[in-house]
Amino acid sequence: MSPEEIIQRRVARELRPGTLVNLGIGLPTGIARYIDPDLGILFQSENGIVGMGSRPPEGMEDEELTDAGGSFITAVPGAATVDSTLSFGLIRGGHLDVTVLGGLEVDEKGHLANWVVPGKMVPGMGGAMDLVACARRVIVAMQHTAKGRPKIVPTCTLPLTANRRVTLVVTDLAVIEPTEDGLVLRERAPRAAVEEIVAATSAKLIIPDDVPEMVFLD
Amino acid sequence: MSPEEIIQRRVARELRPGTLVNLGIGLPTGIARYIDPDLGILFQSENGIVGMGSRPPEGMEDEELTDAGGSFITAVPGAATVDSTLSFGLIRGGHLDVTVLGGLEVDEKGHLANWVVPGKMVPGMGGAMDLVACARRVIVAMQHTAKGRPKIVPTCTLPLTANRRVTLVVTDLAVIEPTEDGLVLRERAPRAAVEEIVAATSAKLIIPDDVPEMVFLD
Amino acid sequence: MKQAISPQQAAEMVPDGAVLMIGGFMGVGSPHRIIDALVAAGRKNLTVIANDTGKPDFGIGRLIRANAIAKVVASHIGTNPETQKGMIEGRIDVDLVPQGTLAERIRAGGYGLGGVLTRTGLNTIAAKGQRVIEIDGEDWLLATPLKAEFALIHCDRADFVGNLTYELTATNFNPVMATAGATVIAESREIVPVGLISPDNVNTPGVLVDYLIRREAHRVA
Amino acid sequence: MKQAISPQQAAEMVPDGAVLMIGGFMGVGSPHRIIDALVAAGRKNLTVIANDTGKPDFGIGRLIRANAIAKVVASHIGTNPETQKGMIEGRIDVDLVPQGTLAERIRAGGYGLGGVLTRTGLNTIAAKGQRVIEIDGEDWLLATPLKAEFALIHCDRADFVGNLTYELTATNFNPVMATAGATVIAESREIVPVGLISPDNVNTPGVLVDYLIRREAHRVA
Repeated sequence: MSPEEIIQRRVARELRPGTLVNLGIGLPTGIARYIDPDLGILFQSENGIVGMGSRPPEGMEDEELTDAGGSFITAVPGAATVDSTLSFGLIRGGHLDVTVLGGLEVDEKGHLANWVVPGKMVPGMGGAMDLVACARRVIVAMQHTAKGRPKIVPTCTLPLTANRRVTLVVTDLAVIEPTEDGLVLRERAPRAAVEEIVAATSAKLIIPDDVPEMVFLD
Repeated sequence: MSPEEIIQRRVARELRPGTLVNLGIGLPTGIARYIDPDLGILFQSENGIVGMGSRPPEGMEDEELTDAGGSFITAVPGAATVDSTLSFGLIRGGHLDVTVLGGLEVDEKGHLANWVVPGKMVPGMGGAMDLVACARRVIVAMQHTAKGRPKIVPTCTLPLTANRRVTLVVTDLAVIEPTEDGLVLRERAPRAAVEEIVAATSAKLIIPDDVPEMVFLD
Repeated sequence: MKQAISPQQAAEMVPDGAVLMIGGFMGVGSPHRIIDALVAAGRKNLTVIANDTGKPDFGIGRLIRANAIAKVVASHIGTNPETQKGMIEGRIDVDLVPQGTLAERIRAGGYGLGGVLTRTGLNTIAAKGQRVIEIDGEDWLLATPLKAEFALIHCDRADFVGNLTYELTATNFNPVMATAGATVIAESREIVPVGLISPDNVNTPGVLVDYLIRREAHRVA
Repeated sequence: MKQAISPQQAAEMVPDGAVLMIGGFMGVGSPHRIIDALVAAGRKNLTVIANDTGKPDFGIGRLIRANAIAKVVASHIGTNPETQKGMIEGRIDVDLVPQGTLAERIRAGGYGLGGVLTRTGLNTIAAKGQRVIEIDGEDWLLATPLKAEFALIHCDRADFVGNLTYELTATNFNPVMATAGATVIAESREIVPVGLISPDNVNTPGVLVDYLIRREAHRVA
């Protein structure tokens, strides 16, 4: 499994039947392919659809049916399209069960920074601040390190996306749960040793006696 | 002409082509019958319709098409139905040109009281507070006196509907315009003398040299 | 796929003392079958957030007559003298809210807002106890969110996954209440298979809806 | 009955330096013909309130490339490096607003609210300069209303009196912007006679719309 696939398949296990889920652009988008369609999980895209489907067949794209990245999508049976106010009403009103987003940094308080690198990358927060501040569960799906540098750090050096503790961090090395006491190492990726994870993490990790290996859906 | 007809026909003259108008339940509702349908005036009812029409034919009433008083209505061609949030968005966002409401009292500041008589009649304000606070123009359509007692008073004794100066007061005796300087007597009803109007008004009236008689549409 | 429950099952979910939002405007667009079931179940001490209390023994007026309601948050009770009587006799606590403010407060509850600023009611007795926020020299009233344990709504069409559409002036408070109830139960004039309501025509996405009320007995099967 | 004007006439109404809202999400659901006409008319110093600035030379990106925009209020400019370049070079003033907050601020402008309270952005740099309101020990950010001189929107269908419907994800910010522009100009995929859009299917009542953009040349007459 590639690092991306480890992350995507592990996050897929977190998504429960019948829930409403928002997958961020990029790595999180790929999670959808590991979801059993029979689970009745609905994907929301904040540009205004509940019940986003996969890519349309070549030649059948509709220029008025796209995801938040501007890519062509389809609508599943039972989908609903909504305007931006209701779309964010769903997000902000606690109707969105899970948002899965990429991360630049997560710190010991469970704070996430993922929208700006001052002086370098200023794309804007888009819907990320709403999603992180308001979704019921926030799952960060990211590589454990960037160019060898830990992304799980004592305190975020980049501007925060929200002052809220995220629910779970899933990387290619580990599953980490931010708690009131700090970051708890919950699972190891296949073939990742606890020592390796600790070495790749600059934040303090709380390490339970038992850190099982990740389990994936078939 | 009956007192009601004087009021209704005079208010009808205030409604301009192509505008959006909300007529309160009761006397104001009857104004619609004096409006030329070719003027393109749209009537809104705050329960959720823009483009309210007259009563439906007997036997063709729709229980899901009513006005704010719960009476059966029709929809004119080009009508739109809206939910309560957008209905009041139209009212509160300044999209409603005119509201015409009944009144219990109007005072020298142009303040209107029309929703409650403490201890006696506590129906609730319904949409009246929104309409009076937010419509671009507020026209009060009411009898000049109630059981011989003036309704245009120095200071409202009843609780106000809004702390906003209404645009115009049309009664069976007079047209009165609240201004920064006070209440200006603009017009007399047919056969009403200025002295008679002054006698029926406990508020101070500013009386211009010329107080013409009301003119009505044919 | 949502579950289609009977009005009786819906009423059984609602405990005495529950906080309910009930859609409708003078009974137009109210969930009449659920209301009847609540009356039949003998519910007591309900708090009802609604535009009005219907008419005597009609719409929410059925619950008023049955003495099921201890508190009302509404914009208008003038069409139901029984509510006024209950208020005067101290049996029913009535909190009157301007209609537009009521709609925004429910929306704030459903949309996760901490409140909205409105000029409606400013410097009137309806502003009593409410906070005034000054912005650039202008005063605004702070209208706070309303939520409910149950939103009981009426709609025109529902599909099997709970997408809803509304009709004409029966729309009123129903869509906004569907966002603000912890449990949302929708009584629909008809229930249709998935796909019969186009995504563009959905007013309330099914994710907001928990239960549909099952159809009444049909003449054909 | 609304007037159907050409994109050129629409562009002529908009003066240099005007404050515009422009619908669309990365160009999807943007009024492309009006945008092209603004570019052709050589407009300058515009302030544009929109979700994003499209892509290079696409959607609002056309106005960016034409140097027509001096200020942007948006949630995202990441898909248009030319906007980022203009910001870094000091040619374009960019005010970044979380997407949900942007939608609510526009709605507040259109619905006559003094603002809404949100938790999005609280204690982040996006909250800089904004007022924090405490309610029952909880902090909220005050999001203030946005209005525009012109709202330039896209829709799917318009009827002769300006009632509008939207399609799929081309809906996005268009309906809410239609409430918040002093002058609202709608570019519709088709314009149909009154009566072809049922009152229930109208998303934006015609009273909010000032002008329609006339149809493109037809192949039949």
